[in-house]
Amino acid sequence: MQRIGVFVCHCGSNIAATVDVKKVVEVIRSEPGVVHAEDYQYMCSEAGQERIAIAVKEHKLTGIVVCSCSPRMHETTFRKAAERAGLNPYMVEIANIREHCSWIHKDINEGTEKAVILARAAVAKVNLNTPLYPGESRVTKRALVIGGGIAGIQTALDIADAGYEVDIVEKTPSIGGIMSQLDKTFPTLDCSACILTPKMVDAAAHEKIKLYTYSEVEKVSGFVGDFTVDIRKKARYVDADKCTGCGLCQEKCPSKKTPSEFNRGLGNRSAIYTPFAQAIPNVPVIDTDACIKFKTGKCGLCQKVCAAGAIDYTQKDEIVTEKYGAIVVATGFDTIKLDNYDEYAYNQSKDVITSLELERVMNAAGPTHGHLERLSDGKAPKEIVFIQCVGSRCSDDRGKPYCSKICCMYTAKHAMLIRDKYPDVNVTVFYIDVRTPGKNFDEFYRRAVEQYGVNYVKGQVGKVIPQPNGKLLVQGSDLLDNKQILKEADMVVLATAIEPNKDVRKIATMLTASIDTNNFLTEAHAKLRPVESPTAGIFLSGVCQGPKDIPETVSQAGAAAIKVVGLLAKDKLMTNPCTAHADELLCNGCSTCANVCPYGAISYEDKQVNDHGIRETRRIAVVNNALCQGCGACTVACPSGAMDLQGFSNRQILAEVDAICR
Amino acid sequence: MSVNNEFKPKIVAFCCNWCSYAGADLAGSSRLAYPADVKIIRVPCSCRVNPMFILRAFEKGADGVIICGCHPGDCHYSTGNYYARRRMTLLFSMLDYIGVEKGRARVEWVSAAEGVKFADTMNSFVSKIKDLGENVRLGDIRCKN
Amino acid sequence: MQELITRAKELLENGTVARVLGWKIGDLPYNPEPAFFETAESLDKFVYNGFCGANLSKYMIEASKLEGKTLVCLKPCDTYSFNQLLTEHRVDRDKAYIIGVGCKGKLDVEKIKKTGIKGIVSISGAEADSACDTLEIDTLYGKKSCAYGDAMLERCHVCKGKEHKIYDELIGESRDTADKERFAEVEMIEAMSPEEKFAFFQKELSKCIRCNACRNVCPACSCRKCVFDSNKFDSAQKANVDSFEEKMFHIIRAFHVAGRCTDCGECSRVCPQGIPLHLFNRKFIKDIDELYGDYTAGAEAGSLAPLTDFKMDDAEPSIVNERG
Amino acid sequence: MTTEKKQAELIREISGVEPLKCMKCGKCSATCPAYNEMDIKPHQFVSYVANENIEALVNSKSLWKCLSCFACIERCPRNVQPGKLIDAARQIVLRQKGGDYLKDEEIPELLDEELPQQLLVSAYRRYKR
Repeated sequence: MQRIGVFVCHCGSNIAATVDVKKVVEVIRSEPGVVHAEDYQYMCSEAGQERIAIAVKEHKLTGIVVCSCSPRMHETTFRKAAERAGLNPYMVEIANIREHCSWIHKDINEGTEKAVILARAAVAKVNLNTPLYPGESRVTKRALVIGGGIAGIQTALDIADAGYEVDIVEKTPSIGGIMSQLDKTFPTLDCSACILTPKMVDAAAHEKIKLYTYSEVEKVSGFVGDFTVDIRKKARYVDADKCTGCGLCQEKCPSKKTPSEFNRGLGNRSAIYTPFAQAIPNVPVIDTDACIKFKTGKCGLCQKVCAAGAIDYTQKDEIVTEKYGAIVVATGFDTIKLDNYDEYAYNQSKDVITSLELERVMNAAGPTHGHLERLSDGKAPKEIVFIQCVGSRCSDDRGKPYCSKICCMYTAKHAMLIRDKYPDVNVTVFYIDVRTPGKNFDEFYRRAVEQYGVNYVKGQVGKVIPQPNGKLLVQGSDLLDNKQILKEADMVVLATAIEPNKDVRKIATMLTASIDTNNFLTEAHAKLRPVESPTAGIFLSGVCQGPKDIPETVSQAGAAAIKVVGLLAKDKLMTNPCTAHADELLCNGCSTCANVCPYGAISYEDKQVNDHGIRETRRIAVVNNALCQGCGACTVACPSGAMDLQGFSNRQILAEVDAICR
Repeated sequence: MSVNNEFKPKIVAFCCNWCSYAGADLAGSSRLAYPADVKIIRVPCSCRVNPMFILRAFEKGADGVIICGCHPGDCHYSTGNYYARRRMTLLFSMLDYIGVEKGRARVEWVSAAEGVKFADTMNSFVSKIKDLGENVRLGDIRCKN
Repeated sequence: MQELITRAKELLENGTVARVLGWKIGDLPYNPEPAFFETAESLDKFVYNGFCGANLSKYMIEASKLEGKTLVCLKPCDTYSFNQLLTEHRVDRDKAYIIGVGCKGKLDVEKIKKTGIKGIVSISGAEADSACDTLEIDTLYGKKSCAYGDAMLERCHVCKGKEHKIYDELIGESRDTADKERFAEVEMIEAMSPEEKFAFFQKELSKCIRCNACRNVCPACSCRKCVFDSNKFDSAQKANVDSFEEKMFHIIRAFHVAGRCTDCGECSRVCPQGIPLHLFNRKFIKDIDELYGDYTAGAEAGSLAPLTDFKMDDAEPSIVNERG
Repeated sequence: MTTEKKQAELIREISGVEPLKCMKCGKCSATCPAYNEMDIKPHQFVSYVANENIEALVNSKSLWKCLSCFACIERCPRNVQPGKLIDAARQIVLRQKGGDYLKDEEIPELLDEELPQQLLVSAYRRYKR
């Protein structure tokens, strides 16, 4: 049996005006477990807290009920007071007789009666309280960033600048991501490479940053503060320490027919290649599917010409195991496949291209060396049609239901750049809405219309029909004029919807981070915790969380970094002791609880149990206290009642129910 | 004596710590009155509310049980109230099916900013329960102390 | 049946399985009981006929802990239960050799008795291989007959289909028995006034003697220890203080199996008081189908149960008050 | 309820189309081969139903110019599918007329070796009460 002390606060007249405090003290004295009851003007005052300390000693109290204001106000105060008096802080319960009673009731009898019942419920609960102790876990002061695009680079730089070690794992041979494929950036039209490459160099040169390029995360275990990650470093077949990056191997490689990923398949690359000139690291990799040496055993030309002796055909994949305190997902995006959009003739004509392909066409290092030309015949186009929302805002299963957010702006950019460089080219943009919320965004779009004479037509394109003369007949609607437009174009550019990188599902599963129906990672709170995953220690940076442009991506990357820094700055993590716990003898191992856990805190272990003499190995739920946040979803999902929540146990809540209904 | 004979329902309100309990606090600090018949039990999340708690309350003589949580989409734990919503929908449907009066148990989403909504909800719930009268069907032979 | 026995003997003898889980001839012609057979000889007592209604999947929980594989005979509807247990990691697929046995509808002796037939000595026409349209019954009072369909368990009239959802091999033929609307009974109750509903369930549930037969036979009620037997909710089984406790027990039982119940109908089959307990479970199934989309527990191993899932735009609980 | 409101609801019911899902992109009109023949354009069909402006709709030329080629149904990004609305509006007109648009005895007359059987079935379903 507990020895409970009840302390009833007057809160000046805030409580005492409508609750007969003395009466509450008097009635509550006869409750089971109560050995002491008193009232005081202000329990939260130092003198009030001192009274608790004295009573704990005098009456050898094991539990405390404070009848006062909301626990959201002073629960911590009274818990600390109890702790100072040598009691476990979780042996304190608050009966909220101010906000939930005195302040809303006018009749003193009514208020007193209710206050007694609330106090009784708190006493009933404390009778079942047990001391709880926050857990501690260590923090490995190193972060992992998955993805080496602008989001990943920025996050890593910010973490590293704060003085913490950070590793970037990038799947492709170079960091840089999609931003490295862009020609210019809106709304200021700086050259993408000019602003990105210095950041890439900074990342590579930073003493706190380690790059794992051409590498993938293979396995993740552990939890916040203490993750263990296996990274597969894929064999490059080039010794990075020896390679000088002279590029001779690529020049001499006889296999030059592989579509270049970097140029979106619009140009070819050699079998030994760096994706682009400013690649970091500037160390090529051998694509074994294209390499003649790997396919036939003959060739070896690259090895012969490499003066540094860096080519090593015997290299093997390597698994590196590292420990991290925090993991940032920055896996980015890609454009959707257009196979289901036959009406736009993307697969039928080389002159129908995506906007990202246009970036490569416009880029001096691209397949056309920056000349705007038709990919079918190399002729200069005179009429270009842009089609917006291709696959975005689609509720059918061909596209994506969301707005891809960046297309309106990059299309304005493309249209403007084309009109600027080739004033004789007519540009028509078919749009549904032009969405330009952002600093200087609408001004930018208006410039495209007003200064550069880009023809914006409100309406969608129904189909694009390749003509025998090589032109493209575009049939669209002009909703404002209520006309159907037939336009002969030389090129059609599709503002293709973006979607999260294909690998994100696999990565999210490894991290037990939740993902939405569109494969975007879910944030811990849509408004208040937008850069954290519900899974503790996992952070989100860039488009993996939702469509965004470069400035937004960079800000979010910085926000994710500061959250990581905030975590790594701690030496130890104190865990909330009000977590779920499975009773080994009752657990069925059925996985129902794990299915509702938003934090991936529940795993299963085969454990040896002794159930009243029956010794057997059982599959049993184990809650990771560092991950559990104490919501209690699992406790209700559990049919056998094995799962219970400390601090809000089934019996505690039932005791409150019983006390109230008595 | 007629005043004393007035039906005073027993009402248990389960409120999630993050939204509805705070909403109730706001109702209190805004001095928005609602009947003293309502007694609040604090739970971390609406998904902590086990159907056993509700049935137990009825068994022990409660006349109405209301569960309040964060609005869907605003759960502190992201998804808790979505699970609670399904659970409670099924439970209430079952109560209806076995002949318990509709409306004796209710779910309302009340945010921390909705003190007014909290008080309004409690007022309307209490008046509904008063209309329904004493809970006889779920208590049956009532446990009386 | 002979084919089944021959095959079982073969698998026992060649060591594929260590035992056979099937049905054994009972002491009356209509009450075969679940049994393990460990030797070929013991299979002489094996029986599979229209009275073998018992769902054997639950026995596989214990059988999964034994050495070697167990040959288990599962009727089409039993395979749903097996799948559900598989989803919940309660049975080990590698420890089971599943023979999907054909089903021509299972019989309920109570239904035969209800037609006024008493003093049953033997029944023919219920054999698995040659199930007839009419049962010929020898009684102490002479020969009687009863249409097969009239003697069938309620659950067979609303059969989910005769496709085995999981098996290693199939033996025997099935016959389609579904001839009634599955949710008709539930709809009938839904259409009642609250007073009528209350009276209906009050009458049915007041028969409950808390023998726990429903719980013990239910493949979804497979908790190592039931909440009603543990102290976790202060709900340990005791003499019912008030008649509400039966309601509480049956509501919670139905709630705990909601989304997991395969509607196998065993609860109603075994209830010694004849309470139509399936009406609770089927109500939840109907609600789930209507509110969250069609879902059949156990149709597919590994599927996410409706109560461990959600949609952003799920119905609000107040829908219960709105739909009449 | 006004007749127009009732009719709008009827059209929604017959077609299964929810006009509020429309995002007014105009792809239906962009894709329509009979566009130039129509007085009310396919995208307007959606707003006419949404605004319960049924009288004008059923009296429009467009109703009988639609080829039922289903290009708009195929390509509508929001599953609004205006072609279905047009179809439903036609049915309303036919039902109002009372009689069968197609009589059983006319059918042998119409039979054509080249004609797909399905067309006949579909015409029969649509033009017979």
